[in-house]
Amino acid sequence: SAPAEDTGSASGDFEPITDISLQLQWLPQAQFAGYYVALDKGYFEDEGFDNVDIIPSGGDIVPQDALVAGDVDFAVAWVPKVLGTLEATGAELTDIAQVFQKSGTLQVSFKGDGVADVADFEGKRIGSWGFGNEWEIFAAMAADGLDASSVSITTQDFSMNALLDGDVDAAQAMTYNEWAQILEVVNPATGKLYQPGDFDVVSYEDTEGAMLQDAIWADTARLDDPAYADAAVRFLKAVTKGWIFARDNPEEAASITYDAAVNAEAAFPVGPVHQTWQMNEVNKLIWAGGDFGLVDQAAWDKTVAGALAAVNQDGINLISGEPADSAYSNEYIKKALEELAAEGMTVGGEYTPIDVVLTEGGQ
Amino acid sequence: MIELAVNARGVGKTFPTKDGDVVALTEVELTVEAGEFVSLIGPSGCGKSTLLRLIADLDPASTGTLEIFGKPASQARVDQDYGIAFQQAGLLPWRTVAGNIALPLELHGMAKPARAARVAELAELVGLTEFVDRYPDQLSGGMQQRVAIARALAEQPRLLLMDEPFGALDEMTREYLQGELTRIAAETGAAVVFVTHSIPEAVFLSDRVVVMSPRPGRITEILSTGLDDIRDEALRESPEYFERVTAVREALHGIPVERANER
Amino acid sequence: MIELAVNARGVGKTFPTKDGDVVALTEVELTVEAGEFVSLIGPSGCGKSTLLRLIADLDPASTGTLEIFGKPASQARVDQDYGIAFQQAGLLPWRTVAGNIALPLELHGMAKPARAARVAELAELVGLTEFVDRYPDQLSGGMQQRVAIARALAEQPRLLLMDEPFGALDEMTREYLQGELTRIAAETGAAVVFVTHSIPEAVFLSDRVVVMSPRPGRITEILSTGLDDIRDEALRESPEYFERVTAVREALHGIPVERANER
Amino acid sequence: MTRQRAGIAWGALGVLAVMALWELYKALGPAEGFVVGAIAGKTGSGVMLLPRTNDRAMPHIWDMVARLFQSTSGGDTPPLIVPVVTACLTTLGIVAVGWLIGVTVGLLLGLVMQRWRLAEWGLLPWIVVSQTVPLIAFAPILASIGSQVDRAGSIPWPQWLSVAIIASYLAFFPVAVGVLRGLEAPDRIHLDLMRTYAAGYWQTLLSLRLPAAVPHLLPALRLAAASAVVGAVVAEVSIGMRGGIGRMLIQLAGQGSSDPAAPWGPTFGSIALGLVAAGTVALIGFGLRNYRRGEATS
Amino acid sequence: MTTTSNAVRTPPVWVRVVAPITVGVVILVIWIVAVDVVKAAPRALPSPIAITNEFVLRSGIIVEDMGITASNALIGLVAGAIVAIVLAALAATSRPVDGMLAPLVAAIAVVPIVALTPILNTMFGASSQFGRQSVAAIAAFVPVFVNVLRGLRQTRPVHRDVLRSSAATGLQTFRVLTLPTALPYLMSGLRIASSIAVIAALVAEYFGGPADGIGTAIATYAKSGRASLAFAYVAGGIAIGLVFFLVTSLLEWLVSRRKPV
Ligand SMILES: Nc1ncnc2c1ncn2[C@@H]1O[C@H](COP(=O)(O)OP(=O)(O)OP(=O)(O)O)[C@@H](O)[C@H]1O
Ligand SMILES: Nc1ncnc2c1ncn2[C@@H]1O[C@H](COP(=O)(O)OP(=O)(O)OP(=O)(O)O)[C@@H](O)[C@H]1O
Ligand SMILES: [Mg+2]
Ligand SMILES: [Mg+2]
Repeated sequence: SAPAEDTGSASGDFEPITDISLQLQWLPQAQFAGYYVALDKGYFEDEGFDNVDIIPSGGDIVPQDALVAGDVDFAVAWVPKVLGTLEATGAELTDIAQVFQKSGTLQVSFKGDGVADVADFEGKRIGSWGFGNEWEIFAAMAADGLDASSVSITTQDFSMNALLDGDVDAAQAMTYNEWAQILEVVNPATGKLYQPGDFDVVSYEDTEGAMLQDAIWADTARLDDPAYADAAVRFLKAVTKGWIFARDNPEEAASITYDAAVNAEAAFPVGPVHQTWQMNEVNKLIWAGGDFGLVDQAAWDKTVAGALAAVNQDGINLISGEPADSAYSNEYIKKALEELAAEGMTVGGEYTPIDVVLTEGGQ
Repeated sequence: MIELAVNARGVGKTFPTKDGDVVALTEVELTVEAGEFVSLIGPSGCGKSTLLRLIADLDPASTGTLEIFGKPASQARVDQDYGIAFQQAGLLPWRTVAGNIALPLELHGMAKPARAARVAELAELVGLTEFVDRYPDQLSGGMQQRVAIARALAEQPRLLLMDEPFGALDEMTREYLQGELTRIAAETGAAVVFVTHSIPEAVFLSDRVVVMSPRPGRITEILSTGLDDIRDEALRESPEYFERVTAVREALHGIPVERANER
Repeated sequence: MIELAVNARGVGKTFPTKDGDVVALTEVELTVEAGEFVSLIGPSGCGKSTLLRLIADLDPASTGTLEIFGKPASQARVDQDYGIAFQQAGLLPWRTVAGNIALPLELHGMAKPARAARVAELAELVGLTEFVDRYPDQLSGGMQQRVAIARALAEQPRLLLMDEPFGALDEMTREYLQGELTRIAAETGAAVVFVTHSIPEAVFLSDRVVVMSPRPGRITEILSTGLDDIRDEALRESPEYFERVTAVREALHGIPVERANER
Repeated sequence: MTRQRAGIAWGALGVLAVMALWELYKALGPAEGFVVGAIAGKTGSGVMLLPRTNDRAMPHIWDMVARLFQSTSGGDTPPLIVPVVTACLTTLGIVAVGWLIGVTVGLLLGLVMQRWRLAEWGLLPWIVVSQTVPLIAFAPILASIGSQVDRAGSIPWPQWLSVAIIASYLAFFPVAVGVLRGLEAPDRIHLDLMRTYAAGYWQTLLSLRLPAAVPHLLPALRLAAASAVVGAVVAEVSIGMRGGIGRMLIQLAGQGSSDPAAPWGPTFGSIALGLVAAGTVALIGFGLRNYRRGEATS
Repeated sequence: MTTTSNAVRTPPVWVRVVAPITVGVVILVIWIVAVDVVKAAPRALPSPIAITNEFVLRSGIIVEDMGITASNALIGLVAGAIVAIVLAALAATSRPVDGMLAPLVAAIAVVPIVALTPILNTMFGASSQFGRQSVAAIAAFVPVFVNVLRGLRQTRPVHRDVLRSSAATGLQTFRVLTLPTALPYLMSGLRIASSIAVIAALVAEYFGGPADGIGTAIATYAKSGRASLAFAYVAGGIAIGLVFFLVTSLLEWLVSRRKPV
């Protein structure tokens, strides 16, 4: 495909950036398949990058903070968390590509426990990982007229044991991760794996609390630098190609990610079946009908509205005012998509899910 | 038959060290009758303290058998048949003089008022009435030793083990306490095993003097003083007394004299 | 004018305690000439150790002035003008006998071979050659004291301060070490301030005997022995010697006799 | 010698006893634990005094062991024990560096505080308080400083150095406190003795205070080793370092529901790691046994 | 405690209060200069002034959360210390117990909180504070145990002989001799344990349990860019640590004992 100079995205009076780094918000897994595929398939090299460093998190390193500090060039982070940071610190970041078009957050409870709806939360023990992952809950509750103090929030650890042991009435789960984990556990009553039908599931996507999640963020001020802006577009092109590959070859993409995690990262990801499940679910969130990565004004506004409405158990708002206009921009992703379309790629549409059969333990 | 306070048969003690075993004591045959006053005397390092520690069941004997009032040493210790004053005072630094004297009484559950009375009595005995509230680090060396003596006497034991108790005392205090000790021993009928370096002291106090010799530590001679029971100032001037002192000195210096002169 | 090893003028020492001040020493006037042997004698708690500690600059005097070789005590300490043996041995438990004796030599930078030779010599002097590799907890009480004596002698100081150094030693060893001490003092011209409870020892060793008395601790009398320089066995039998012993005993017991009898 | 062998035997017995207790309780204990003060109808009320025994809470010991020899994360990944050992070795290296830094700093602080009472009064409260600053508050700050220094180019600052520094942050504390107490431990007579030798501060320190401090120092060093391990593991998690046992721990913890035996692998790994660290310190203690003469050994 | 001429010269007592405050002020000034004046500090490190503002503004909720974390830490500290003293006493008197405990304690000492908390939460339920209290207890247990066990072995041979010759029972020896000897060691241990218990209770909050307490808040706000609020909570944690420190110092002062002569 086309070398960097041919993209013509800038007047050319700058030295093109060839080394970039991307900060993820968690450990390597299919949630980030597009980036690992782009790396594996050489899409970044195609776009003129010699070195692309994909940095997993999984600790106290906050992607948007790393980006603000200049430790990385781009970061993947949830929109509401970044909005909170932007307002609190006064820093400026721009969402240059909205990878996930839909929210993948669920609140899962055992059938019969009476937590089928957000309105049922009142008086219940609601699980959440906390640390910024709880805002959708509060936004959804606010829309239903519930106050944060009307539930007792329990911090979930990394596993789903809190739900299985009845320590919470409803646990937070991502469609592409924890939900599968539950379904990989044997139901003692039947001796077989738990089935989706055993649970009541509140999907935040269907509530007023839905918020935009994985987005690619760039440093707003640096975007004025033509070299950085150019790199952003090239970066998005490569990433988009990665995600397109993942859309079309979910199983291979999952295995590329899994291999990258196991080999290059010396990480210990959940097994291959689980990764395929995750790839499948992530694709559903990305390919929602429109073009890849475009920020949908309505979804953005809903996110902002939710963020304004959400009040946590300390009585603190996520944000108190509208974010700056610079908080998102479709300019770069549009340019990237145009160029890709010109290269003959299908940059939008729906994803046709595959069937993934979970196994015990997810191996 | 008179009950034996101490009955040691073939007692020996060996300390293992990294350069081989040290024989501190070997083949000790010693009996002390109830109410008898026996002194141990001998050059530095001849095993006097070791023997006392064996009797007190502070170390186990390596060989031989040791009976205290007809029972094993360990039993006698548990039954508190003896009181002991160590070569070092061994006072607990965080307790006052009174607290240190009271220690054994407290351990054996004497009621508080009785204890206070007894402590006062003992403090008076060793001349430390004014110092009962002091801590050991505020005492002179001799005072500390006197506290240790008071502590050993606290329970009026049937057997008193004393390791150079008067070593750090001036002549006056020493003679006074010698007198008190014989009085107490006589009154309570206690047997005493008394380590000293002073030949006159040994003779003045004892019914028998056990002379020991080092390398390996052993008993070389046991001398009866044959003095009658009254130990007073007159005795210190009497010819029998001087005679005994000379006898002990000879027994003691038989070999060591040469050794000292060799150098 | 002969240089003074110790020159105490109106020296006193008061310890503050929670029940008020304790006057341990008051109005001490004492001079010790270079090369002179002075003994301190007195009942338990009369301030002998305290006086020694003041001379050694271990505690500051509360009143009066104290000069050692014409300089303040603190300076003399820094200049290492004295060696000291405490009432307790005070050996470092993690050092062997040799290591303990070598300590001052090591601290003052004596080279290793010279040190080893000196340590061997000192161990021989106190009769512990076989024990140089032992640790203090493996020694008898008297042996520990001898290690402490060897340590004090290690650097051949101009002034020796000794607090009952022979207290835990048997008569033979004691007499032998008395002889050695006078020899060493004479050879090196060292002044000695020597605390003892033994009147004969004080008389035998000293040029002058300082008699002290307690409550408050003070000097009551200073007696010259007037004996000539040869201290040998013959001296112990001589009439002058007995005469001096009696004189010191009288000076010492003037008041205490009554006190002891009061009880 | 026999004494040491007996020690090992008793130690093994202790471990076996705990394992037996675990299985015994698992077999006999209530599956949902023993709760007191529960309010009827209100799930999760009350205080649980005895733990649950289900397989998620308490996997069988043999399952935990067997898991070690099964593939780490499916596919053709090596048995779990292999990455556990590699990760432990990586972390051990970092722990060693952290421990050394921590001990050095702690020693210096202890020395300064013992030398000048004023320094003790001024510093000690803050040293104690420093330990209540959670890693999460400063780990990212340190990581950020590290990456900035590294990026500046002149001084390399790899990520593991940040981890080692955080480990030393926990390790220096027991050493500082232990050294301070230990240096005050000599008997008065020994201090007097050194004074009579006009021994200077350093001489007294080397010949008396440090040797006498050994009984205080040994537990401090041991605690420092344990703290360094904990600190390194937590720091790895916190700043997201790859390759160490900490990262592995949280990754496998994420699978705790569906694969409950898996997280025990790295947990045992980190324990083994700590034991190696503590064992090394115990060797130091053995080397210093002459400084513990007279210590009661029951 | 007696002072000898050898003791480091003791400054007047008021210095005891002024010295730490001075050091604190110096730290603060350096901090303020670095953050507000030179602007050399990383973004995650907010200015003390901003922290104070946040603290004042949110003092209500901060104090509430402090109460939760402090009580968890306290319960853990007390429970851990008591268990540690009892077990150390057993280990000091019985070699088998010592041998059996040694590897277990060594293991407990090094289980990281990250690993421990999820296990305890799963075993004891994630909806109560119990998991955090146990984590604090275990964290406090280790330094107390290690120090006390060492301290219990520091009795002097001559003192042991005194007690033995008095046929003191094990318990009596413990009370009269062993414990007083070990007290300074216990105090070192407690002093270490008190701050470790606080940090353990706090860090345990990250890994599950009710969404309250200082640790939860620090993590939440540190990750949402509210560094000053997060540090206001950190200040709350420090305040808890200071109180614990002062209390253990007071204890130490109360039991300070005489040195052997
Ligand atoms: N723990 C030990 N290890 C090795 N040797 C020891 C130990 N205890 C004592 N000894 C040795 O045993 C011998 C006898 O010691 P002991 O203390 O009984 O002598 P002693 O007669 O009391 O002497 P002193 O009059 O000097 O107190 C000495 O040679 C001593 O070195
Ligand atoms: N630190 C102190 N605090 C209070 N009083 C003290 C202190 N040190 C010594 N004293 C008191 O000072 C007096 C003199 O003590 P010192 O040790 O000098 O006596 P001594 O003449 O050496 O007696 P001994 O022959 O018994 O060793 C004693 O009454 C003692 O109680
Ligand atoms: Mg002896
Ligand atoms: Mg004295």
